[in-house]
Amino acid sequence: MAELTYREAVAAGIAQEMARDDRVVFLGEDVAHAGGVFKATVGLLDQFGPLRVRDCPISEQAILGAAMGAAMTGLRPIAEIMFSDFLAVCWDIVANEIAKSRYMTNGQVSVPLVIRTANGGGSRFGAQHSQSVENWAMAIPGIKVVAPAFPADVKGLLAASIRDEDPVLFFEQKSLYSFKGEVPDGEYVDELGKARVLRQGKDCTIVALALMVHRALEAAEILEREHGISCTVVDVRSLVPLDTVTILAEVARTGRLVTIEENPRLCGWGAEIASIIADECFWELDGPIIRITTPHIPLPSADRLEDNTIPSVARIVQEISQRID
Amino acid sequence: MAELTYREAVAAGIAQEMARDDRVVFLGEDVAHAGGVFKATVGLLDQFGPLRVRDCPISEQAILGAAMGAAMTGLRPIAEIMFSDFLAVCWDIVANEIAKSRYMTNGQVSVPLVIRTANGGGSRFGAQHSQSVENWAMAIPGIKVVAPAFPADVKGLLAASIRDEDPVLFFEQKSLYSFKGEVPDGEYVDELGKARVLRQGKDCTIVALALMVHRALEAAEILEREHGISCTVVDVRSLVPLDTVTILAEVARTGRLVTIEENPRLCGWGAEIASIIADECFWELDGPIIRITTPHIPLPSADRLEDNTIPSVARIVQEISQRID
Amino acid sequence: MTGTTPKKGAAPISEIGSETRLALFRMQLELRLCEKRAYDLFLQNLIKGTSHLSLGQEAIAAGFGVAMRPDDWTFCTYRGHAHTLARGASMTGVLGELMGRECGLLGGKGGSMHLTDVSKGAMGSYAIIGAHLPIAAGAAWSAQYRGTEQVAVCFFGDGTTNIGAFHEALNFSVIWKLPVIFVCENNLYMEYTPISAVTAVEHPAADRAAAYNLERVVIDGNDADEVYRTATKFMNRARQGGGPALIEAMTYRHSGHSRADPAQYRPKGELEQWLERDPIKIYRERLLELGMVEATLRDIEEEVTAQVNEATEAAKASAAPDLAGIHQHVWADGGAAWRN
Amino acid sequence: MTGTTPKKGAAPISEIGSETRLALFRMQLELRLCEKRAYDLFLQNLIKGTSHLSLGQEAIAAGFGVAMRPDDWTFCTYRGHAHTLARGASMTGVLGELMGRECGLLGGKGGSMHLTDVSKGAMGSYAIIGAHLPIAAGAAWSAQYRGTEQVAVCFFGDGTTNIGAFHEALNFSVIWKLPVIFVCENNLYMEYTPISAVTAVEHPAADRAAAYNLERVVIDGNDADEVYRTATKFMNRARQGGGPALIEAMTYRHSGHSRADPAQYRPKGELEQWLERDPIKIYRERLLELGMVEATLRDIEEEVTAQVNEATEAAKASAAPDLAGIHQHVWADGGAAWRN
Ligand SMILES: Cc1ncc(C[n+]2csc(CCOP(=O)(O)OP(=O)(O)O)c2C)c(N)n1
Ligand SMILES: Cc1ncc(C[n+]2csc(CCOP(=O)(O)OP(=O)(O)O)c2C)c(N)n1
Ligand SMILES: [Mg+2]
Ligand SMILES: [Mg+2]
Repeated sequence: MAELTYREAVAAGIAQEMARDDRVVFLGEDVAHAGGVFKATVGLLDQFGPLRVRDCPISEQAILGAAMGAAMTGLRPIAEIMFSDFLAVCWDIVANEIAKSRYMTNGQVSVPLVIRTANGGGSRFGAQHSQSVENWAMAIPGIKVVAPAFPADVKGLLAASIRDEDPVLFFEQKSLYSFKGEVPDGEYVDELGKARVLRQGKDCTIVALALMVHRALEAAEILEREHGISCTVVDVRSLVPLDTVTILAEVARTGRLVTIEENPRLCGWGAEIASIIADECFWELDGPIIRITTPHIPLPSADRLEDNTIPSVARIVQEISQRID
Repeated sequence: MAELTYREAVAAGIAQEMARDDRVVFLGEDVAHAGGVFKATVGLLDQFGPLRVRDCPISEQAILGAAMGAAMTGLRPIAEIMFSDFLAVCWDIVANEIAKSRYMTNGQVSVPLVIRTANGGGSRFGAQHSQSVENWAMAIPGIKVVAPAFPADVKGLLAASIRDEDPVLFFEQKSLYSFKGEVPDGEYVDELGKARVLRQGKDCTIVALALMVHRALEAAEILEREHGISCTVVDVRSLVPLDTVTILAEVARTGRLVTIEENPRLCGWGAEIASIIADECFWELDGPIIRITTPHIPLPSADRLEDNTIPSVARIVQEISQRID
Repeated sequence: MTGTTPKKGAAPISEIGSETRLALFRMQLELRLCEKRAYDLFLQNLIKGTSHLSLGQEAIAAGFGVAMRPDDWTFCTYRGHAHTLARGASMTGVLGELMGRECGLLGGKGGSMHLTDVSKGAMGSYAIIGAHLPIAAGAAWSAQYRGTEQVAVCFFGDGTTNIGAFHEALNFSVIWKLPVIFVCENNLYMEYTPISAVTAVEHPAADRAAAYNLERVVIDGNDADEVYRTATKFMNRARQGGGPALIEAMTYRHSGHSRADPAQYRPKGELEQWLERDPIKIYRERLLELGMVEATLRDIEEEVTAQVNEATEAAKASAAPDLAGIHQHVWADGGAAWRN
Repeated sequence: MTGTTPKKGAAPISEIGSETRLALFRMQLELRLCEKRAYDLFLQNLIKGTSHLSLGQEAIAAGFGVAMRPDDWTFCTYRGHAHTLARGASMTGVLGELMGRECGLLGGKGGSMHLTDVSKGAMGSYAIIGAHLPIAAGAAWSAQYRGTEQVAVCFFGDGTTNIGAFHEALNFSVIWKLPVIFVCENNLYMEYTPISAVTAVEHPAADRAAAYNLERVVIDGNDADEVYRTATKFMNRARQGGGPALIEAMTYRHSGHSRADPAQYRPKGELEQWLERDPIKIYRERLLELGMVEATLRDIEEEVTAQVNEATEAAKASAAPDLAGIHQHVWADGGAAWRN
């Protein structure tokens, strides 16, 4: 085990797969010579050369379209969309082309590619560079959606995504890039579609994703210590496929569900999970389902404002301590 | 009252507002000379002339961008995006620009415009021309979302949307264009954000939108007649603002909620409503919340396949009769 | 006649062999008769949904179809029946798909606008304007990366030149020198709007070539020989690393935009003028001029008619798709599950 | 020096009056000193988040700023401090916004990348590449429709010319003959990638003008006089119904792309060469050459310095924004409610 930052784990995951498989190529804006604006791909150009690691013009539709065409014809591209907000400028390629082609062609076409993108707030970048859009992706049939919270998961799930025969939208959490954690050495491949129970309690199950996992864990400590509320924390890790087995089991055990979402409220991924629980786990529920989300607003920029929109540890503690006993 | 088709009600609503307010202009592809591919805007060019009713190149970003710029500077544009699937090619303008500008500028910028678009399946057009994407829109803070089921609502809600100071995404249901209904004569303006209870029952509350409202009504008749299950049917009409007062009251009365959604399952609008009910109406619930949706797949094209994906009357009857007593 | 008057005259026979010429004739006929049949079938209400015919535009699909290598790739639009057939996709598969039958190329799941036959290099028909241009570039990238000398050919309409993806794909392909040929079929109209009413330049593709450092190429899209020669020239160049080309082929669709369209927006007489320049009519005349025997052409016509009849019967005999298909092929594992 | 060598030489004094020249000098200085201050403030950690300076590019914002009518509209990018100030937006408001203070132009809600002052015609800074080009076209449409003779001016970078929205906006504006001026500030780089590495033509904007039936215009973007003259000429034409223009102004940013960028991707000596052509340096020299008195310029320099100091203090003194603002101005009713 080595200690890596989340950003180093990105480069490590890509490098592992590029070394193993010639078909893996990587493209994006400022990703090669500059190593990415978040420095998550530093070193790849040197290691794999300019035919496999390519800088692109500001042409997101061309980047993802090219990735798709290459994937259909035998390559395994990794495309970077610098900020997840920019998925909006190439959403057609994601939602209408990449996601639908296998189905529309009755299985003739495969699109094994990974779209990596920096997601989420906390950097005071304002409403067009801070969004959490994992729920946009989850709403599209035909695309897998992964969002790791820890460096080890970054490496393992990224490797799994690259090896997957289906297209994967891989959300990296902007404000976790410098977060450090143990990462297995050598070849490391995880499995998509498995949630992870990080902590077990008896009063309530908190289901969280990416940055919110860290806040949920911290909040759970405080809830236990200061309020005597004992929480399970589940890291969803992948929204599609969704590990409903784990989530249903954990909610059944505690009788309560709280989702912590960074996406704005309406049609967030937590709503989907809430609706599954409210159907399939209804009789095990001991009280209302609670969703803690960024309010349904564009994200403000100033530090004081931003800190009061994305769910904070304090807000999680407050909501849960007030509503769960 | 005159009997109009749903498509005639579109033209009537636009004409009413254009006649009243010079600032209202209308643009889109093939909308002027041809009167729209769904013939929903026939006659407007003749009535209001080529400066107010304009044909555009296939440039959806330019169309919505131009509508936005015009709205910011005093006009009240109505822009047509021919099929709602094409919102993906201009999603940045919708989600990142139109929706966020007022907030980001602390209220300096107003974007009073309407985006009309043909939504939904049933025409055997396949996966790129049949989607129900009302949930994409609902997920974006800063945009209102309207989806009428009846010609009268088309006229009244379209007029209300045009007069609204906020941007509105107005989903017209493709397969309802030839549906006929009574429409009030003369100036008729409805109100955004009000659901309508179309039928009251005691066993369960069905919440539906657009085409699904018609299927819900038909299913409710059959459920009453053949299964002795008495259903309330709520037509949501507008997803944002959402009339939670009406929905909460109706669900509380019947103790059960069933949503009927044409959008594919994950992160559909019904999930949001389910999560609200599972929180705020939990103690009044007598049983699980049920969502009946198009499965989470791209839409197939062949009639037999398509008819078995979008929720049908038969499927609604079957689900509810099996699960509610 | 609206648009540029296409250049006249047959190629010297030396350039294009008579076998190739007969292949071009046969292929144009296949596309024509199969699409005419599609029209009949929807008059009989056997084709549901929409359907976009390219009657009158056959010389382009055929000229490229004959010139392409079997392992080259075609990317086309919702108006893609001809381009898909031109790669050798089965007529039964095409008609079956239009009719929503089990035997359809896509098992009824894609429909008329998404015809695909990967085994023939027909890499898909795309129904959202512009998207397939960058996708074709990506296929070309894959050929370049692997050194296979395959070429991607991307067909699209005049109206498509005004959408953003066109611009991105062209610039991208040129800077990476990708083996992709962009073929703009300028049939003078978007859906119902004349392209001239919404475009800043006369030739929507060719007049933009310089913006991507490409040569300006306008050809007569109703002349299969000219298309074939142009296709061969630029595909050869692309295979040798010479990079992309942008070709504007002038043509005209005889029918409306889609089955719903009576095409009343056309000026009187325009269709008639273009019918005079029907690609199959002029090609037949040329073959005779060049000394082919009438009987040879008749034989081909009869063979193709029989082929279309047979395909029609086979498609009609095919069942509606099995409902199990609804939940197949969302994912590579063959299924549609989004949860465990 | 990379890129095109800009043309040399001062305009004859007769063309641009000395009052205008002093205004150009003062405005460039305001932009420069205010942005330098912004840089100091983030070194002091008083500016959080990102911030994109246009040090070295001031002649463009200033040349247009002085030439525009008060009711004209500016649309700019995340690199928009200068363009916003050039319309007369308050320095306190700009610095306050960068610092996330209550006095900020946007009350701290937008941040550095979204500076807007509608009261001054500064219609917004847009942080997603390309989007504001069609939006500017829309404003121009509104001016045209109402016959107000207002002009929309849209600033963007060289990198922006490769995104789809650029293409759509240009074509759209030309066919509708909209009074919009597209100004490409070619500073030779996207973020860290040289524009020449990713563009099919040498001049990313000007070499594409013909694709929209527009005149090819390349100017020295470091010469405020040349910018002013070009702005005046094309804005006048646009006001009179002559339609849009696309101007490529050659320039260079002295700093990195954003606060995080040390700009090490630049070839050695490139910055130094461009510093020789610093727009303020050459403009000052020109004014002296043309007979302005040193003392006048000194006075202006002192005034502007004082102005920046004052604005800095005012911004520093301003409180953090009230939390209530979080839930304000999503909607026209002033609130954020999505439900009743
Ligand atoms: C992004 C997008 N916008 C609009 C449409 C609707 N549409 C389908 S075909 C068409 C006209 C296309 O014209 P052209 O590119 O000339 O091709 P042609 O149909 O003439 O072959 C339009 C506007 C679409 N499919 N996708
Ligand atoms: C659609 C989109 N893609 C990428 C980015 C990230 N990005 C921000 S600035 C920039 C470079 C822009 O270069 P240019 O247009 O030359 O403007 P400059 O920064 O030089 O003023 C990039 C790639 C973005 N904001 N939007
Ligand atoms: Mg056309
Ligand atoms: Mg630049």
